[in-house]
Amino acid sequence: NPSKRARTMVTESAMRDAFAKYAEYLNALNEKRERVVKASRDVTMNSKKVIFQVHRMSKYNKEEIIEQAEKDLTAVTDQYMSRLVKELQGTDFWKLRRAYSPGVQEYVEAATFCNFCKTGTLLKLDEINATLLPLSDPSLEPLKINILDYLLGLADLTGELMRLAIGRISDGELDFAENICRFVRDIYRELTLVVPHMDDSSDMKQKMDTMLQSVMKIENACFSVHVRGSEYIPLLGSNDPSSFLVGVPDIEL
Amino acid sequence: NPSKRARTMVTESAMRDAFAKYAEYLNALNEKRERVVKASRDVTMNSKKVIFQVHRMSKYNKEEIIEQAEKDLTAVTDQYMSRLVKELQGTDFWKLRRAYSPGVQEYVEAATFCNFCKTGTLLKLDEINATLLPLSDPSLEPLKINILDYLLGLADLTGELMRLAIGRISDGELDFAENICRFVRDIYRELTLVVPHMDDSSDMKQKMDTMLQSVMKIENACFSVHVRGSEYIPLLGSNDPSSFLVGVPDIEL
Amino acid sequence: SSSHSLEKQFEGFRTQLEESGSLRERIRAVVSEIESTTRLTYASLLLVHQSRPTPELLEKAKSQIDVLKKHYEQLAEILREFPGQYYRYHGDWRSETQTVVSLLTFMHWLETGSLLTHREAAEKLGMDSSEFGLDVEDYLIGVCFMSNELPRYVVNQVTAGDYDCPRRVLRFLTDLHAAFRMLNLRNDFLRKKFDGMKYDLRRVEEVYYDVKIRGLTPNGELVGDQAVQGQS
Amino acid sequence: SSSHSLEKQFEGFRTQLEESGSLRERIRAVVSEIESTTRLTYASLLLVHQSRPTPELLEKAKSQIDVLKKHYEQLAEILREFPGQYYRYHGDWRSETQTVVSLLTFMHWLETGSLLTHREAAEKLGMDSSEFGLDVEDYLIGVCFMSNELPRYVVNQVTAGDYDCPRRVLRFLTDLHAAFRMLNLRNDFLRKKFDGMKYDLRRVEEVYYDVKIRGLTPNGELVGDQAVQGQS
Amino acid sequence: SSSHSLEKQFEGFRTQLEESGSLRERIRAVVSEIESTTRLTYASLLLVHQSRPTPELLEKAKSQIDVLKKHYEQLAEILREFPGQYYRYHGDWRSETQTVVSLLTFMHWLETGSLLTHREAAEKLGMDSSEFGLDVEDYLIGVCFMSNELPRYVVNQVTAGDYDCPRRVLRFLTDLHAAFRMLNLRNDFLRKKFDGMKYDLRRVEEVYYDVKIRGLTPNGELVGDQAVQGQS
Amino acid sequence: SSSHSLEKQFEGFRTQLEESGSLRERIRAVVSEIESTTRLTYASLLLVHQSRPTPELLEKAKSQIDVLKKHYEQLAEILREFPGQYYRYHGDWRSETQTVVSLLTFMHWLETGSLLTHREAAEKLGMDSSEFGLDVEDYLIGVCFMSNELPRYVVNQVTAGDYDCPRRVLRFLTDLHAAFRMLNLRNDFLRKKFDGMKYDLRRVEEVYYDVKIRGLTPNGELVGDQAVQGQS
Amino acid sequence: SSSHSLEKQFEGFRTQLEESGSLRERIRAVVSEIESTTRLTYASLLLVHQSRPTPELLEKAKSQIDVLKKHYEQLAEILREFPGQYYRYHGDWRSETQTVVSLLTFMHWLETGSLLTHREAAEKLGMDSSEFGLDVEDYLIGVCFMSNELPRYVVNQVTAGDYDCPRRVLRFLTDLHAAFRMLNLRNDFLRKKFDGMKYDLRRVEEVYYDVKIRGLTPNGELVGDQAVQGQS
Amino acid sequence: SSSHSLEKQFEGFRTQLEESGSLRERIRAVVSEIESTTRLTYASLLLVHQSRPTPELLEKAKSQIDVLKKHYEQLAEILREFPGQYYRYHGDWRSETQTVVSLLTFMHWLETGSLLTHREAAEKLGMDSSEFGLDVEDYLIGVCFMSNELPRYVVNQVTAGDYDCPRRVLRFLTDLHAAFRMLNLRNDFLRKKFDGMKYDLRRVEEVYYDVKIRGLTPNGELVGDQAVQGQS
Ligand SMILES: [Mn+2]
Ligand SMILES: [Mn+2]
Repeated sequence: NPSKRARTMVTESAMRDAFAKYAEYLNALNEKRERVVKASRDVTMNSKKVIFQVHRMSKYNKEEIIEQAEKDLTAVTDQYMSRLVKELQGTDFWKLRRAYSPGVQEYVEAATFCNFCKTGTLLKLDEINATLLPLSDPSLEPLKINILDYLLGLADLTGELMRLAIGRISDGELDFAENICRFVRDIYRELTLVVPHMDDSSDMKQKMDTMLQSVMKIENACFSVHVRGSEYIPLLGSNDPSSFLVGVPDIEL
Repeated sequence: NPSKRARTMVTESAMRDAFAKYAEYLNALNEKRERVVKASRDVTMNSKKVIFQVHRMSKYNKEEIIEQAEKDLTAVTDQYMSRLVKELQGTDFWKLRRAYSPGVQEYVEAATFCNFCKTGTLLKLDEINATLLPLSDPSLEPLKINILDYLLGLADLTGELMRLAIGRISDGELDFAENICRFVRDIYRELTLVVPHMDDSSDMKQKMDTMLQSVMKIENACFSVHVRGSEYIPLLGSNDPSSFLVGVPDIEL
Repeated sequence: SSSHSLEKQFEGFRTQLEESGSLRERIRAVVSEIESTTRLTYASLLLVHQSRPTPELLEKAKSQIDVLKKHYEQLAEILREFPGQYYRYHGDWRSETQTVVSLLTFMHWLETGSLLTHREAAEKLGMDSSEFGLDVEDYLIGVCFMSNELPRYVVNQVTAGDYDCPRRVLRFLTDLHAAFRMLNLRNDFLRKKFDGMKYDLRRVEEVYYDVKIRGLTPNGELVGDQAVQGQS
Repeated sequence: SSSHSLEKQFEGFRTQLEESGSLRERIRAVVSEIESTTRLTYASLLLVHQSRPTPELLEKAKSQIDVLKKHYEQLAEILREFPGQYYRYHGDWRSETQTVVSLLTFMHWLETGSLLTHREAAEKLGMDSSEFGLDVEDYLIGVCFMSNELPRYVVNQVTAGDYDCPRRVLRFLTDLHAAFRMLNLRNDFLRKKFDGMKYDLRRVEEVYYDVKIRGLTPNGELVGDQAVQGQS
Repeated sequence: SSSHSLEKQFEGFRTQLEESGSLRERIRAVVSEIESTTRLTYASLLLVHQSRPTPELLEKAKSQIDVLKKHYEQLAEILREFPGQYYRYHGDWRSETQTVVSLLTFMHWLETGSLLTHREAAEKLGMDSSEFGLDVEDYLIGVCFMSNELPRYVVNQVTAGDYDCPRRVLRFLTDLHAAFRMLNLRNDFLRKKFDGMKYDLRRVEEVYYDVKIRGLTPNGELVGDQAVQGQS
Repeated sequence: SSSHSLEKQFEGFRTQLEESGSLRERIRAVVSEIESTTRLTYASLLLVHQSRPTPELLEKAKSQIDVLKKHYEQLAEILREFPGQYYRYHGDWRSETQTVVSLLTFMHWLETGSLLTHREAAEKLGMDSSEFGLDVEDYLIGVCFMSNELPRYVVNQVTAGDYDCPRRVLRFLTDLHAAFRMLNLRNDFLRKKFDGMKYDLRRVEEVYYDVKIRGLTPNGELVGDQAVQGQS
Repeated sequence: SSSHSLEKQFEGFRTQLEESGSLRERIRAVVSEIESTTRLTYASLLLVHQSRPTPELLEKAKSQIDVLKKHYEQLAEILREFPGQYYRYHGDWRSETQTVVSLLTFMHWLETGSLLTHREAAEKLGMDSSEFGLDVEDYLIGVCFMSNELPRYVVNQVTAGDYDCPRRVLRFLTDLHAAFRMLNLRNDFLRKKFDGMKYDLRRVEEVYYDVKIRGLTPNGELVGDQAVQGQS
Repeated sequence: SSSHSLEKQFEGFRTQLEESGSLRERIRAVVSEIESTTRLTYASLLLVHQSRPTPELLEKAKSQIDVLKKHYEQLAEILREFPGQYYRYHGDWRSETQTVVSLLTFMHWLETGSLLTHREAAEKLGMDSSEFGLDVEDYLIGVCFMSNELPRYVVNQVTAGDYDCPRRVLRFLTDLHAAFRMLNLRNDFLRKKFDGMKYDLRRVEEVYYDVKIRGLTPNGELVGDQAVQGQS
């Protein structure tokens, strides 16, 4: 039956034409996604370096360290975030979110970490987005970090703050540690109210547990310094429990 | 401060009194649950034996086997289900459901299995519940098997039917196998519409997958017999594809 | 104070997220309708495995497509209020839409023997606008799901006496598989589903083999024997 | 026909299950309100860890209890339409109610230093009728959750200078733990939670030890030393 | 002193633990020999699927049974030093023994057409003492494994022209299946293996009918029981 | 006939399989009694952490040991019917027995300050026959469990004013740890538990340090530097 | 000073750790190319299942081998910078190389009917130097993968009328299986893959049986009983 | 013939696989010796926590280093037969080597107060050739393990009256921590171990302050750097 055979061949070639279009679409999408993933990975790596830089802080080099960290962060923004912004421009930001979300989260973590160390306050989402605005072509809709990525980044921030707090206590900077404690508690409390409304809160819930652990680690460290300090008040005759640690002449070391 | 101490002691003893009540409540509940679980386990074990009995069926002993299975089932009802009914009477059936559900499901499986082999139809939930009615004290609310347990039992039934179908084909009872096939397909189809509405459909969903596998195993077996049979029609000169299998004189074995 | 500005920012987040949450609820209500319509349609279409007369079944199933289309229009309407957020909520209707596509393409194949294209599928569902389109990957996954039905269909058709069915399905599935191979798939869900299509193909080949080796032909005659020999 | 009667039976099932489903949706709507009220209340109560003045915090939290009570009355009303099915849907509000209990008992403990009883908790929530009661296990699990808060509370109170707190908490927790041991627990969730209470107790003991060994006393004097020696 | 008596006691434990460790090593060494002998024996026996002359193959395989028996005697000897600990180490040789049983029962069936009993199998392996016996479940699982070989054997025998083979296997497998049905199996490994036997049975039936329907008989005549006896 | 002898053999298998199943149920019933007795006894013994007078507590706990012994005698009796099968069912009472051992060794340590030996523990439980003995690994694991109680005990004793306790416990635990190190443990559960003992030791050292650096002595007087130096 | 030398040492560690990280990225980029080339080549080669003329298909596939070879040379070059670290990164290209081997051996078998040796495979990929060789296990696993294609090939060839194919494949697979059985495999991935080969063999035997019992011969004529007997 | 050449090739594979298998066994035998020597050495070295005289302990431990070195030379020798395969088997001795490094660095610190460098550690173990080197990550992880011992050491030394110890350890650990901070660690095992070092540092600081605040100095005077030098 030749006509039947011919018809099948038509069908087959129609199918191939259609699939050629799908292939084109998928290739373009995949390549873009690949580029975005790479850009995001670079953002991640370099944001991590910024965070590590902040951890190099000691009581004596704080200003320099933070200044250097801020410079590094600006470099991440200008070199790597800008690439991400360029890759994404004009695209539906939600469609490729999973490709760039890890990088953006780590960037939020780094930026808020630097900012806290410098000012003791939380860098707001709007402020971060304002710094990103100049990176994009003014004719296109600019990339705005979305609330979800911002919150996920904040969740990780508390882990870094915990590490920082333990370090600060070691350095005798009790006030600094107490500031961190207060700040982290505030963030944790605010997040408990926001998290249930998040789009996909399953991994965030796990992060909340980790965060509570971090809060408690800081609290335990503060407790420990406090009871220790209180014990020495009678010995030292001082009245300010925090002074004892700072008061130990470090030069001896 | 003796009054403070006294007050604490009062508090403590009030707590103990309260907990003594909780303990009493929990003990009674746990003991009842324990008895129900045991009764349920007996129902399970003996229902399984009924199912095994049905599987002993061959082409020649069908009536006897089914008759025996029905007797066994009646014994399960009278001896074990009645105990379950007695344990539960007057209680909130939903509260202890998890304790007796496995037994009830297996009982449903056995009862519907027997019934299908005998009549080729599905034993209804109302019919099962009617047989349970005489077991309970007329003054109390009788135990009714709930829809969920009934449906869960049906889901397992299809596995047994699949085993039965394979066995029937071996015995040359093609028609029987085809009946099973139709029946299982119907149940599967009806269940697909009901399952999404079930209270906790997670384990039922897994059972649905298994069920589809069972359906397909029966279909494949029927297919296999069919193509094999068709091949022999020219050889045998017969026109009835099902006759060939039944036609092989079994005495030879 | 710092703590106060913190509170204010989070207050704002909460409002936004709650809005998004209630949008999601509206979407889910519609999706649940889609899911339920699809399930019913599928359940009745599955009677093809029991060899009920196909045209009737198809007729009944087709009447449901318009219901589905209406639901998708509702979805589109809801999302029109939130431009640019299609892919934010896409996950909420993905899997249901894939099943819808598998339903549509299966019906179309039963009727015409050919593959319903992405454009055609989108049109049938009213998902052919630029703001509310049918995602290509969802379409392709739906096609894979459809392929999963074919081995079972072939087996049951042969049992019902249609000995030409395996040949037709095998040709279709071979072409479809070849067409899919043109795609450069990432290591994702679609890739996994496509990998599964290989097993459908293999199973249909086996059924075709079973029929062929026994010389079972559509009309009880040795049709196309020469063609087979010519090919070998 | 047989297939028809099958269909009819399942039709009936579907109707019943759908009814049950819509009941569940109504329940869930209320439970979600409960959950959200509880969360807000908890969030503000957690400021005790930051040593904000407790009476104010308690005042604010208490005002929320009445809101919760209203929600539970709504639940009771819904279930009144379906007598005997309390435990069918119990799972839908269990975990939220456990949290509510932990909230209530924590507040009560902060205020009085003693344990809110099951009856009192039930009354506060309007769950004291025979048809719509507070499940005893839920109450007990809630109490375990409350116990989990105590080590953190003690640590923060000491940091804030309240050196008598560990002693008070330790006494309460020891009594509570002893009371729990009177229960004959099965190997279930409650048992697991109760097993966890051991760690709370141990942690509070450690804090008490830390304070004690350093001779830190409420008033800077050796209060109760003789009592301790009397006890040893 | 107390510290000294402690040391002495632990000295004893060390000895015991090391003994148990080295015992296990000794067992494993023997089991590894069993495994390797079994694998080689099986490999050569499986040439029956390639229609090599059975008597020769059996002869060769039988000579290995004595090797296996020696290994089991070594095991028994090792365990004789540790009375009552058979089941402590049972897991170390279970699975290998199941394979051995399947080997023995297959060989026995090839030779006699009947099932090697549990007692006979135990005797062949020297596992017939009360201290070192052949676990019943291991025996039964081994029998199931053996049944899995039969369909393949039948197919290959027919290919090689032995048209009486399906009948003989079918009778054997039918009886075996019926016997297994008497057991009330728990839902465990053995039950699963037994379920598989049903498929073996079906495959053998199919081959039997293939042969039958084509009138393929060894001599073109009906072969009676005597032929089977002739084979034994 | 062959089919009949087959049937007879399987009849025997059925009996054996069912016997083994019911044996296991009997064992489990007794083990559940052991578990419950142990839990209650432990609960009352743990009051030592609250500095209740030890002798009384020990008296009460000891009376329960005989109950345990009776249960183990029941187990032994059951297993006497199945000689050589101790290790077949060992897994069913292992973990409970380990807890029992930790209970016994803790009680003994409280009374004498030394480690209850394996033989003594076995005697107390009537597990000193050759057929029904106390597995050495179970004993050792139980001892590890006991060691886990010691840090808590030390902390609470110091809080209650017993400043000599850390020294005593540290000496005991150091010796015990050293004794364990003599064993060449495999990478199993016991090894993991023993690794945990290191943390107990470390915690007791810390408490000893706390007491020492503050010059707290058994007699409630401050010991000066010379005392510390005197010991070093 | 000590602190300075410490710093210098760690400076060196930093460099080394970063080097290793970037090396891994370079390797992964090449491996991803290999993966993609292999997939495309395999896809076109698999048209043999649709009875496309084999020589053409082989020609096309062969042209891709050189592309693969170039990629492996890139890998070799990268690793030449890090002598002795082949196996440090081996895991990064293992699984891809196994697929490549299965491709090569399948092509070779289609062309010659025999097994491409390890040496030949290594040469074709330029993996024949001592620093950058083809791991033997990877080769063997690849061969197992190739065997998995054969049953499908046989089925489709028979459908297309090539009735001699089963005999040829069966002989090859029997020999291959026997050769594998000589290896003393550990309980690892290779062992598992080899165990799977048994099923390929069984399926090919079944097809051979199907063809044989129906007297289907290469020449399209019915071969009688005598032919079958002649072979046995 | 083809079948024969196949056999010959596989004969070769068998040899290679067995070689690799026996190589692994030889490695494991040596590694097990390393593990056991390390465990014993560590056990005796850890007596420093019980304030046994350090020089003696070190003398005894050092004598074991040569034993370890010999074992590593055996390893190197074994691997010399298989050039380029260091990383193929690296996983088999990683974790043991990390423990060895922690042992060596702890001993070196006890003796000199400074960190044993990677090169020195490698030399001590004879792992300083280019073919058989000490992996940098293994060295770093070993150093982290060593740091975990220091808090315990400090606590016990102070208990025993050595009030200068905290200062020395604190200086060392501060420098080490700073050096580690230079590394940009991935989120892997090493990072996790390094995170733990921060807690070691903090604990040592606490002890330092405990001692400081009480004015506990070796001679009641401030001890300068010379003391440390005096110790080395
Ligand atoms: Mn981070
Ligand atoms: Mn069942």
